[in-house]
Amino acid sequence: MKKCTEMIVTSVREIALDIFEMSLANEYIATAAVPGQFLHLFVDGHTLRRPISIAEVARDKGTITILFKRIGDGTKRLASLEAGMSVSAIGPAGNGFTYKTSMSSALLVGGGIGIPPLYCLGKELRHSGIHVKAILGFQTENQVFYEEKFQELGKTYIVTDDGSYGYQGLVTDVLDQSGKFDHYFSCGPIPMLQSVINKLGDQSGTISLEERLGCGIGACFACVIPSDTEGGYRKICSDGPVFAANEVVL
Amino acid sequence: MKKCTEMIVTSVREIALDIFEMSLANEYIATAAVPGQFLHLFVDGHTLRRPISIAEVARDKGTITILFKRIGDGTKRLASLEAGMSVSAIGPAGNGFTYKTSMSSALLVGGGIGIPPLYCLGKELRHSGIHVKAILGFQTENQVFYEEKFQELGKTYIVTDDGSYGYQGLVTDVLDQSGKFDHYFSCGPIPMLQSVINKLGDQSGTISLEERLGCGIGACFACVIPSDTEGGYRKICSDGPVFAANEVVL
Amino acid sequence: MTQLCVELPGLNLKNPVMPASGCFGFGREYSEFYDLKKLGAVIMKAATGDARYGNKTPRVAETPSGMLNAIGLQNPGAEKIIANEVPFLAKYNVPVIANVAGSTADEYVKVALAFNNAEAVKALELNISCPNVTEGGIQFGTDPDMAADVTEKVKAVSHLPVYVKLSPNISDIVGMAKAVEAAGADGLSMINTITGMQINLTGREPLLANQTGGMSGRALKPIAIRMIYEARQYVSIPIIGMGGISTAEDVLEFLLAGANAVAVGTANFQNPNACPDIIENLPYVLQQYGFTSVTDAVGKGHRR
Amino acid sequence: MTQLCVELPGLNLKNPVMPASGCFGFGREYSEFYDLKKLGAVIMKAATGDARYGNKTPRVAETPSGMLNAIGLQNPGAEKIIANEVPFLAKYNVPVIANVAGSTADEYVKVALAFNNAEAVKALELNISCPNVTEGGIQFGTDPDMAADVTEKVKAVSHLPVYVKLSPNISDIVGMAKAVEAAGADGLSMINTITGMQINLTGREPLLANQTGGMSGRALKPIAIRMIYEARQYVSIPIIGMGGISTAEDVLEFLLAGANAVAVGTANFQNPNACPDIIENLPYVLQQYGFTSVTDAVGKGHRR
Ligand SMILES: Cc1cc2nc3c(=O)[nH]c(=O)nc-3n(C[C@H](O)[C@H](O)[C@H](O)COP(=O)(O)OP(=O)(O)OC[C@H]3O[C@@H](n4cnc5c(N)ncnc54)[C@H](O)[C@@H]3O)c2cc1C
Ligand SMILES: Cc1cc2nc3c(=O)[nH]c(=O)nc-3n(C[C@H](O)[C@H](O)[C@H](O)COP(=O)(O)OP(=O)(O)OC[C@H]3O[C@@H](n4cnc5c(N)ncnc54)[C@H](O)[C@@H]3O)c2cc1C
Ligand SMILES: Cc1cc2nc3c(=O)[nH]c(=O)nc-3n(C[C@H](O)[C@H](O)[C@H](O)COP(=O)(O)O)c2cc1C
Ligand SMILES: Cc1cc2nc3c(=O)[nH]c(=O)nc-3n(C[C@H](O)[C@H](O)[C@H](O)COP(=O)(O)O)c2cc1C
Ligand code: FES
Ligand code: FES
Repeated sequence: MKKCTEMIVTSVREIALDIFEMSLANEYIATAAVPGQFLHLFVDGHTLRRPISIAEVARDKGTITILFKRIGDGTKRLASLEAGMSVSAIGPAGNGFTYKTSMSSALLVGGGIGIPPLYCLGKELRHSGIHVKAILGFQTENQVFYEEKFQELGKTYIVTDDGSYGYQGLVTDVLDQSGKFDHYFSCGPIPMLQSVINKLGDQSGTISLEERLGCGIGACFACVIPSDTEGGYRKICSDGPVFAANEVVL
Repeated sequence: MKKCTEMIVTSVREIALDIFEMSLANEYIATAAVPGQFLHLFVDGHTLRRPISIAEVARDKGTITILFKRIGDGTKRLASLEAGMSVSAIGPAGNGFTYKTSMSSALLVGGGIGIPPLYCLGKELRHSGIHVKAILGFQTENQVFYEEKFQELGKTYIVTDDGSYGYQGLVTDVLDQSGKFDHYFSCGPIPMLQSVINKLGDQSGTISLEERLGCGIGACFACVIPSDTEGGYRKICSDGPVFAANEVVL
Repeated sequence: MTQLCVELPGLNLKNPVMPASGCFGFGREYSEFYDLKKLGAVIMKAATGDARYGNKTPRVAETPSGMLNAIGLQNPGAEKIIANEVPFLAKYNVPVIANVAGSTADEYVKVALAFNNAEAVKALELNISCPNVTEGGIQFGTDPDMAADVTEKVKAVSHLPVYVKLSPNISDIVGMAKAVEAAGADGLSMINTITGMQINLTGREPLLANQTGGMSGRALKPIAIRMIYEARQYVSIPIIGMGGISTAEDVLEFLLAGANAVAVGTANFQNPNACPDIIENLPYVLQQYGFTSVTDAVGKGHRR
Repeated sequence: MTQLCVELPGLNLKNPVMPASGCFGFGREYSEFYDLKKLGAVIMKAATGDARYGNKTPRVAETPSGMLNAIGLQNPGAEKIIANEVPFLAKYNVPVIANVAGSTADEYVKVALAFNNAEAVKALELNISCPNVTEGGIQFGTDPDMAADVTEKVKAVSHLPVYVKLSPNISDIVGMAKAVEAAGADGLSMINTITGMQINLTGREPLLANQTGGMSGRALKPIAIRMIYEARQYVSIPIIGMGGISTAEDVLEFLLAGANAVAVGTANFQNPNACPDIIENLPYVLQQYGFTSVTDAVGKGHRR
């Protein structure tokens, strides 16, 4: 049985401009969650739930961490929750990242709020003894988050659109510097994913996608993306959000 | 200028089943309010404001007290507010009770949530040296509130529909026992007001009415009641809620 | 400097925001909250030929993100409005729009004629869309021929520009918009309320004495935006947009959909300062989304 | 004991609550949350003659107390639904209703014919009200003659009871209800979504790729209640009511308005257990308001 369950907020803080880090306690979700999956969170006063990726899992503590950007009413309300309050979550939803444990090095390429699931993944990869490098893109300096955390996992390149911090430009501009790797994982806005895929050509890679969701569990067909597979489409919420780079048509 | 202003909740407690007493701080409203007026309160998530009578005024402390019954979503939300929170109020709204200070005794007849404005009034009458008697009707024992507070003002008869407390029956059933008075003031459900008016015949009296409000300030014509006055109607929110017993057609 | 002013037939607006008919009475009550001269214009409560008492109470109910009303066009009649209410509004030096209602085409004509003599009244809003009266109103609003007919008749007698107020209770809003444009309307007012009902579970009957009522408020906005967007593609007369506006962002959404100015109704009940608050925020919101004037934004939400 | 069961043409319902078409896929996903045999019935996602991919994304947007969708009838086609989906639902021993859509009357007939061979399917819901496709759907739903015609044609070929699903995008819901009743409909399904739009202020274009979408959710409820209440006075066939139901109290309101059973759509997205939660509460709510059975409450909100 899938679960729609209550999670208790254990902490929430703003870690960069409009970027919030929130920890949520729930034994079941902390046990079941894998990197790449998301929570479909109910926000009071809103018809639709809000999908937010799992950014870290602390099985021992029975908590998970999410990172989200306050962009509209839903995330604003979410950010206003305080420790001790509860929030309803469907999850862990979607399929997480899969990879060959035999690989020796991986490149993580994330943009903005696409970065959180990559942190969760990076930690797991390191844990499995896989080398990790990361390229993280942000709009501007005061939105940069988790730089040190990624540095702990491996060499990390920070890129900002306006050059106010790290390299100036797009994540693809530093792809050349990042050296060799066996497989890449990327998450961020569609245009970013498109150029990453183009640039990396036939390197094997995995991407994670975003779309406006309805049900979040595969029932409403709100979130489809064209694909060459049987049926001609895939559902981001239930077949994804993680796909092989060549599986869907962006 | 009329005011739409923020009030700070200073206390809230359940004083009888589903009956809440809430104190709200606002210098301006505490100074301006007179018995019979109401606050038109904004409740988060609701299109229309909720009208609640002023039950007590503490000018010195800059607070007023309201008493309300939790009957639907709006009053439920209101009851969930905690000390320190703020609530937007239009007020003091409507016209309060007027009376001849020359009178020597008054009868207050209240039913359920029609009782709160009468308490406010009763205190003021006592203050002006007018004798006060009260007949208060409730559905059942566990909904009885403010009995002692009214006893402090004068002889008070409690009536319950089911006889679980005080007299059994309707407020009109004890009208005979209550003796003589110069003027009566009544507030409660329309059927109660009708029988009070019928029973007391041509005794001079004042009533306070309830109706579903829109604007609460006289602009939308939601709350009219037929009357023999010019125009053929009166607005409860702005011409009332207090009317002479013979001024409107119930 | 962000330009808020808008020029419409008969209306020289310093900003595009006006209170919607029926949600503002004749301005007296809100004038106790702020100076009415801040408003772009004022649309008065509906006027009929003679005084009307309206429907029985309850007349309003709350719905999710909206409300129902069935006031039933209560008003003192056109003559009294002109004698007692227009002079009050005239003091504020703000264009006044008279909302004209009736049960028959003749009554619309009679009311329109009356307003020829009210100097402060700069335009008529032809209310062919009131769902809360048994005769007239909505019938005119759902039949394009009747709507065109009453528009023509009013145009023939009035020297004022006529904005026809359309009903959303209709399948083909474009057909209606075209019909009244062809009949000579100077502008459109979109939209009136959509008919709804709420049933009182305890009383086992409709909550409103009139049974049905007009739904207004935020819940209505997507319907209003859609209808204005559709009409904008087929008519060239200006549109005063309304339906669930409560913020300056909402105003911009209406402008992008194709409205030239907007009216604010239900939001006044929630926040008596809704109109001045929106007017104050509008320049910042326009700027934030890259516009230097109100007119600049009109219709810019249409896909190129 | 409060009786929840309801007998409708072709449908022997243990309770009056079923998921609404398009909001429940073919049941697989929700079967991971609860046992589908708790449901009164299941209405499947629309079926067309051939597979359809539907509209571009974004396909959904949130609105005040509601949402817009423009899925565009994506489905694998009637044959595949019968082969792959109906057998799954059949396992739960719950009546299945097939939602039939098409661009032409012929396509409706083709789909209806296909379902003659699906044993677990106990009734058809004729979707003449989908606002999100360029052809068919809504056209049938706003023209009573076309609606009657397609109803007759489907009735002629199907051995299943036919519930015609009406659109709220219409002035005269009663005329439409009478037209399809006269054409032989066994029941009505009321209401589908009302067409709306949201404009993305940053992108300066409609948020949905399809521009317009159907508005559903709590905001729709007053419109649904009104239309069912009106139709109930003029037709005698049963009505499956829907539009914004999220609680057992909402169900009772629909029953009082005249619905014989109900469907729950958007609420499933907010709470995947919405249907079983409502079913569990319904007996208490009926009792609280003085009813001993579901059928007892039907139409009791009409003024005597
Ligand atoms: C699988 C998945 C994982 C995600 N993980 C994260 C994350 O870890 N951190 C984070 O900050 N954001 C994440 N997002 C994006 C996040 O869901 C949106 O930013 C959020 O829903 C916006 O809600 P809002 O009410 O603040 O904005 P509004 O714009 O007011 O929301 C309106 C509607 O649009 C939807 N919406 C708006 N933007 C997006 C978007 N980018 N993607 C999907 N739906 C959107 C909302 O869910 C809502 O239904 C993820 C999205 C998906 C699909
Ligand atoms: C002038 C005036 C003074 C009042 N004073 C008090 C008071 O001191 N204490 C108290 O408990 N109640 C008082 N009431 C009644 C109180 O306003 C309603 O009980 C309250 O609005 C119910 O809100 P709800 O959301 O809980 O109920 P719901 O039924 O969910 O409300 C739905 C809508 O109906 C309106 N409504 C419902 N019942 C009433 C009613 N009886 N009168 C007016 N509107 C109603 C609500 O305002 C709202 O718009 C007063 C009403 C008026 C008009
Ligand atoms: C209480 C009330 C009374 C109304 N009276 C009128 C009226 O007299 N004439 C009219 O044309 N529209 C009337 N309307 C409709 C509004 O002018 C407006 O078109 C509608 O409410 C949608 O806007 P809103 O959502 O901002 O309220 C009334 C609306 C409400 C809520
Ligand atoms: C995402 C979505 C998809 C829908 N798809 C269909 C459909 O395929 N066929 C149909 O008849 N109605 C469809 N509907 C309409 C619903 O069945 C229902 O009539 C409407 O949403 C109102 O109910 P609600 O407010 O409970 O959602 C869909 C609604 C939504 C929200
Ligand atoms: S959001 Fe419903 S299928 Fe993906
Ligand atoms: S509530 Fe608007 S006039 Fe009284």
